[in-house]
Amino acid sequence: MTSPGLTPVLAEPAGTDSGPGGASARRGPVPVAVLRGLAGLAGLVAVLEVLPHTSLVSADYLPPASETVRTLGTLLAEPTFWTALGDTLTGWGLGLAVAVVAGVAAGVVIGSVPVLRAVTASTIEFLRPIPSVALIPVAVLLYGTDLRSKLLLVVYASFWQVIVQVLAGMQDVDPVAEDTARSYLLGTWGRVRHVLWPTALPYVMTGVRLAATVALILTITAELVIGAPGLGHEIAVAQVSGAVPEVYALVLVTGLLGVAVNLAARAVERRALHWHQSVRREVTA
Amino acid sequence: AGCGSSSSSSGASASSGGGKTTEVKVGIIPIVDVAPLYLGDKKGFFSSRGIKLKMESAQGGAAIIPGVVSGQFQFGFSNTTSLMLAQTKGVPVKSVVNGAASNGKIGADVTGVAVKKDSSIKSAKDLAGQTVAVNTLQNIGDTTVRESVRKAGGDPSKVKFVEIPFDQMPAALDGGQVDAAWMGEPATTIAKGQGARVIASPFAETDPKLTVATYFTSAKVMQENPDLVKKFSEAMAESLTYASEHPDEARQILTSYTKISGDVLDKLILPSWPAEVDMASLEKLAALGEEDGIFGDKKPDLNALFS
Amino acid sequence: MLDVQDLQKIYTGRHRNVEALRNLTFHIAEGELVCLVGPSGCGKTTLLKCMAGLLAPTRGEVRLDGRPVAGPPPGMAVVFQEYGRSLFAWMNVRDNVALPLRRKKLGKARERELVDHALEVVGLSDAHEAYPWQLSGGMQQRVAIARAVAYEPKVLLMDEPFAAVDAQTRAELEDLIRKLWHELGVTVLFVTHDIDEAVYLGQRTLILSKSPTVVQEDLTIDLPDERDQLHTRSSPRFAELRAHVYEQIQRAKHHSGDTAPDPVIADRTIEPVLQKTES
Amino acid sequence: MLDVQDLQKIYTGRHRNVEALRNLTFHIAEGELVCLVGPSGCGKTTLLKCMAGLLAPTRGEVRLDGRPVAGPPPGMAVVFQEYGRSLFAWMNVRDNVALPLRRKKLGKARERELVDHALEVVGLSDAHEAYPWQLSGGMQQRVAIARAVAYEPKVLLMDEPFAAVDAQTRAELEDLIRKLWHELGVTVLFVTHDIDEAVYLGQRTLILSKSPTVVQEDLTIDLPDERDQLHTRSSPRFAELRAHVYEQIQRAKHHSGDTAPDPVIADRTIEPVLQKTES
Amino acid sequence: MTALSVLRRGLLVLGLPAVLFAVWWFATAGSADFYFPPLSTILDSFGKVWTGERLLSDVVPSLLRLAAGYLLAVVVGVGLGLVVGMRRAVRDVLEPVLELFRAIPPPVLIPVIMLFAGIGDTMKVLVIVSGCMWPILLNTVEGVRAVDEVLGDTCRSYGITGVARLRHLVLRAASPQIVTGMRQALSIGIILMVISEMFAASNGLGFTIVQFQRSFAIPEMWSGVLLLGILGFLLSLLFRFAENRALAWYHGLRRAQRNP
Ligand SMILES: Nc1ncnc2c1ncn2[C@@H]1O[C@H](COP(=O)(O)OP(=O)(O)OP(=O)(O)O)[C@@H](O)[C@H]1O
Ligand SMILES: Nc1ncnc2c1ncn2[C@@H]1O[C@H](COP(=O)(O)OP(=O)(O)OP(=O)(O)O)[C@@H](O)[C@H]1O
Ligand SMILES: [Mg+2]
Ligand SMILES: [Mg+2]
Repeated sequence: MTSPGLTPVLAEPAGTDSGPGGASARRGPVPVAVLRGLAGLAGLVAVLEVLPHTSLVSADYLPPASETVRTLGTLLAEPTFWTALGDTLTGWGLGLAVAVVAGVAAGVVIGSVPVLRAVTASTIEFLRPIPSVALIPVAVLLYGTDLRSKLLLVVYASFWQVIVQVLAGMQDVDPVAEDTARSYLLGTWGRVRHVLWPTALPYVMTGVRLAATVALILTITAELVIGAPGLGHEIAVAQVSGAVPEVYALVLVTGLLGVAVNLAARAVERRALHWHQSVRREVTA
Repeated sequence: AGCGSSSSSSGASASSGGGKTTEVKVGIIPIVDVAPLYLGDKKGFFSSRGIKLKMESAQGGAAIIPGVVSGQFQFGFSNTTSLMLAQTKGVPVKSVVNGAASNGKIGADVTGVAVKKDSSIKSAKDLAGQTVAVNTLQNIGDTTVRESVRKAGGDPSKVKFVEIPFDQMPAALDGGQVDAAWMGEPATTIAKGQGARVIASPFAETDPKLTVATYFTSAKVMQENPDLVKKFSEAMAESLTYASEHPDEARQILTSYTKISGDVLDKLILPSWPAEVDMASLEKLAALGEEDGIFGDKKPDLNALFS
Repeated sequence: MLDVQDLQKIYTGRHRNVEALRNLTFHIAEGELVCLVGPSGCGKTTLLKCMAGLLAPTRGEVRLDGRPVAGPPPGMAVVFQEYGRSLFAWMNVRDNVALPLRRKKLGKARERELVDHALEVVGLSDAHEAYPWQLSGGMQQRVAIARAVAYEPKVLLMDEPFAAVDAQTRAELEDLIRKLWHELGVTVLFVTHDIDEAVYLGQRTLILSKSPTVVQEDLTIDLPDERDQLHTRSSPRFAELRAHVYEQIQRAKHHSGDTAPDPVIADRTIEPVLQKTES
Repeated sequence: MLDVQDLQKIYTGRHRNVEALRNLTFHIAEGELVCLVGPSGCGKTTLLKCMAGLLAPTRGEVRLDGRPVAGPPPGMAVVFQEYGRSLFAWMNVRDNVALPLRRKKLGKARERELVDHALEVVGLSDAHEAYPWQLSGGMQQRVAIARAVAYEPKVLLMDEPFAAVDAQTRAELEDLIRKLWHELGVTVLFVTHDIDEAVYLGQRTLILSKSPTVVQEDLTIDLPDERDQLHTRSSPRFAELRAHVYEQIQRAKHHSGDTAPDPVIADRTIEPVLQKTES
Repeated sequence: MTALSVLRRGLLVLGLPAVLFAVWWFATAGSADFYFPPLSTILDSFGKVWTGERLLSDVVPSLLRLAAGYLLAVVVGVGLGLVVGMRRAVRDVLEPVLELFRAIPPPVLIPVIMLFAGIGDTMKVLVIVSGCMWPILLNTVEGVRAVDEVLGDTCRSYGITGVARLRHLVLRAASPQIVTGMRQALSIGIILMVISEMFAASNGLGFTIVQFQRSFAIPEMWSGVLLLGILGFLLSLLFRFAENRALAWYHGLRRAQRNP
């Protein structure tokens, strides 16, 4: 049998292969995106700079961006800031890792066994809305201001984000793909690994992005309320001391952490989901 | 990273209470009132008694009291109304040494009810029918503010209280979201810097010697480690005395655990730090709490709690 | 009416660049019915998408009535090869067919009439309440055809529209397309793999080479305009044309823009050719 | 080997109950190659799914080697009509083909060999790194075929597997299936809409009525075992059989389990019939 | 037959919770721990606390705020998500800013919201929006990005653009993922309802729970937590009901070829 037409073209590296309307994104998509992102942030900074000079709000309570940034500069010079950042990142990273692993594992197991899904549905819905703040006394009771009490809150809150997304994603599998897997006897594990999981992956990515920030939020909140060391604790001290620019500088740091998390997630997504509609449309076409 | 040593090891060493240095965790709120603790720590009053302090600063009682009860912290700092409340509910806590008290200066006490510069409210009497911010409802703030209103001849039942954290009060007051705010330091000083007027000093007006907060421990520690409790109380009493005698040092130590600085630091009003609790003032406070019904149908046992 | 000029399309991917179309130039006059055949993977779908304004060519251009096509032009209907994916899973058959009509604002009654008629001619009157995923492959494909028919387009691009239907239905649908073409004067470009169909249906058959693709032959089908499944297909001329196309397709599997830079021929082969089936 | 007994399948939906299969009974012996034709929507896919153990019948049963089929039995490969959706978008062509082989634990080298061979015979050696969505419809379909071929099944169920490929490739693939069938002794059930194919390919052709579906005819194809695109297709017997099937399919569009309760006929029509194309 | 299936469903829904409650009951039966009272005590106080006028004075206002915040979050999340998901350029510009806001914990965000929205219900509703919005937004963006390209092409070639395209294609195609976001947001909404009522509130479920916690009414506090769980469960039932109607096609499609 002769080979049909498939001629790899190597001569033309940068094609102009974009659909009408989706122009020019090809020529170095990363720098363009970064520039646009920076433009967005610059816009925010401008708004925050101007806002305190209007009558809407007093600069005493919402300092202009320049002052926040200046305060951040002095903060960056202090070693305590870096220790606090380290503490926060540790709690956040560990908590997120545990939540994602547990959420994915539980989600995959529950999602691939219909009976389990039916049995656990009500319990999941019952437990999810229990606010982590209500668990603060429990956490303190069990672990004091230890890292573990931070972890308890972080894991509890972000676990649900992951599991709900995983469950929804596993449900999204194309029946024909599922039938294919079944007819070739892929087995439960094979089906999970090669069919259900890739299908769920876009959902999981969203779940991880949600969980990452929820974990960050809970880490900070736990530090804020319980007093475990970290950025949240620094914020609490600054708040109690009425040091408004410090508060905003620290809040800005948490925000920037969120931006960093998202950048990382997008980078992972470009690799892990390169085959998916959402990514391939933007990368290739 | 994280919290360094695990709580279980420190808890164990604390309760074993040997002759060596024991690490003691104290749950505090990082405010002016706990300055003597830090000062005493710096002066070595604790280490000389074999106590190595570790402050755990939380946002409020919600985190401190469970921590003490469960043994995560050995001591905690709390306002006296909260302690009475805890006791009436059967929380096994016991106050061990004085914490902070009103300085008795009406108009320049540690807490005060502030209003906007151009407010029509001139005295506590005018608070009736107005919205007043307190940091915690059903607690020392609203009971003493009501007392001020009562003493000034107003109707305390007409005051509307809302809960706002101290640090948000200057903004809330300025933005007109509340008519008056019962503030602690440094919020009062900051608000005054922005033109607010202090129209009442509920603590001093309730009792010039009002014991506002004390350090407490759990029944368990009390029972199992009386030696530690004794040493802590002694060291704390010494610190309180030292702080009373050296207000400038106390003011200075604030920079080590808060972010208060500059002008505010200099103008800040300090509480008084007597070494002993004032039982009479506590009885008055308890009576006010009962009157406002915050203890339910129970009555705090002040002798069991504070002596 | 439809002018394809020097069209080239290169797909660039992470590890894989494919020159699907090398250099295509042809013209379709208004009201023509042209069939397009070519080896699998030669770029027929790509060409159709470029002509429909759904894909930007790498080089060259498509003109409709003299104006370059930059986006989907109005009055054009496309039946996609991936018929299953081109139906809205959340709409029943009727709504799927009616949706493009909505913006024409024809009025409820006329819309209804068009939809009913279209569903009837493709043989789906019974299934108008069903959802696409409740239909068989061939039925789904017929819904996609009905949608295009109901739309009453001026230009109709069809990508292997009868691939999933049975022989009998296929014959009926072929006649339907010819009828529509006659009655409404639609310009039709019809991609097919069925050689009989390619000969039976149109006025011209474009044969593409394998990829990188050029037009290998532009064949005029000189059968009488009045066609009929039984007689046309049994005419000697039909057999000749059929055999010729078959031969060209076999050639196309080896011929490409690389192998033979021969000029595009617009001839009509006259010599009798070998027949595939003997009677 | 494959026994279909009294098979009935009713799809129940919210507004729509469809009796896709009314009452099917037939038998396929080990190593047979049987073609299945029937009007669009008559239930061929449904039947295949029931036989593959992917769909539970409403009544009746399917037996494989005497054992009732409750789930997908081992050693069976299915090529789905919705070829595009049956490929995994997240795997390249090679992985798609290799995946079912994994659990056979044949060793890396053998697996590689099988995949390479399968891709070569369907003409996709060049595309093994590509992802399914980078391929044309016909190429996708060939990947699905390659997957089944590489799997070396004992039973092969194919649902219109050549619908999207060109005539030349189709002929090659037909010969490929016959070759596999000869060499490996696979039992094949092959759904098609192409009448020539239905006659050319198999030993028997099952013709289904329209829905509610019964077996309308079970036709033995008495062509010599040695077949060849040119000569077989031009033999008079081929033309006769072809004409017969064509006629039956036309009949099937009107005949169903409701209209005619005639017994299943397993005859071989002998009288010559009208030919579709004339030479 | 139907009675049996109802029973089966009931068992599926209530089985595991019943087991968990039984475990809780026996684990805490003789508990003397102040913070972990016996379940019997909690249930006891549940009856006392949440049946009387509190239902009207605390639960209802909370639910109203929750409803307002949630609906607003759906509107904002889906609206913004459509724009951000459909336009690569918009996404590039807005994403960092949105991510920045998303990472700010509500307890520090609330003061800022208070600056602009005061301390009334508006503030609380906005706090709920500020948290609920994100799962909806993110899922909408991803759902919109994942719209099948053949369907997209179909719409374009038939000139289905603008609002019609949004309504008939984008929203519908993305709806399974949007609904997932809304499901996530529901429980987050309840959590934020509690958090928002920790600030400047004088009534509400969250306010009451926090007051119980502060005044060491531990069984009452647990009963409040229990109520939150029950609330979440009931709302999710409501949600499931709505979802089953809105996504009937989707569930039908996904079940299409599964064995009965
Ligand atoms: N999205 C894509 N990305 C990369 N390559 C593509 C893409 N779409 C098509 N191709 C490649 O372009 C070539 C032509 O594909 P096209 O779909 O146009 O072929 P076709 O003529 O329609 O074939 P068939 O008859 O099999 O449908 C093929 O080699 C295919 O691999
Ligand atoms: N999931 C389903 N739900 C409801 N009805 C269905 C479903 N699948 C198929 N049907 C119906 O069953 C009948 C037979 O469908 P089937 O797909 O088996 O036909 P087919 O013979 O394969 O047709 P084609 O040749 O067009 O592929 C059709 O009327 C179809 O509408
Ligand atoms: Mg194609
Ligand atoms: Mg079918």
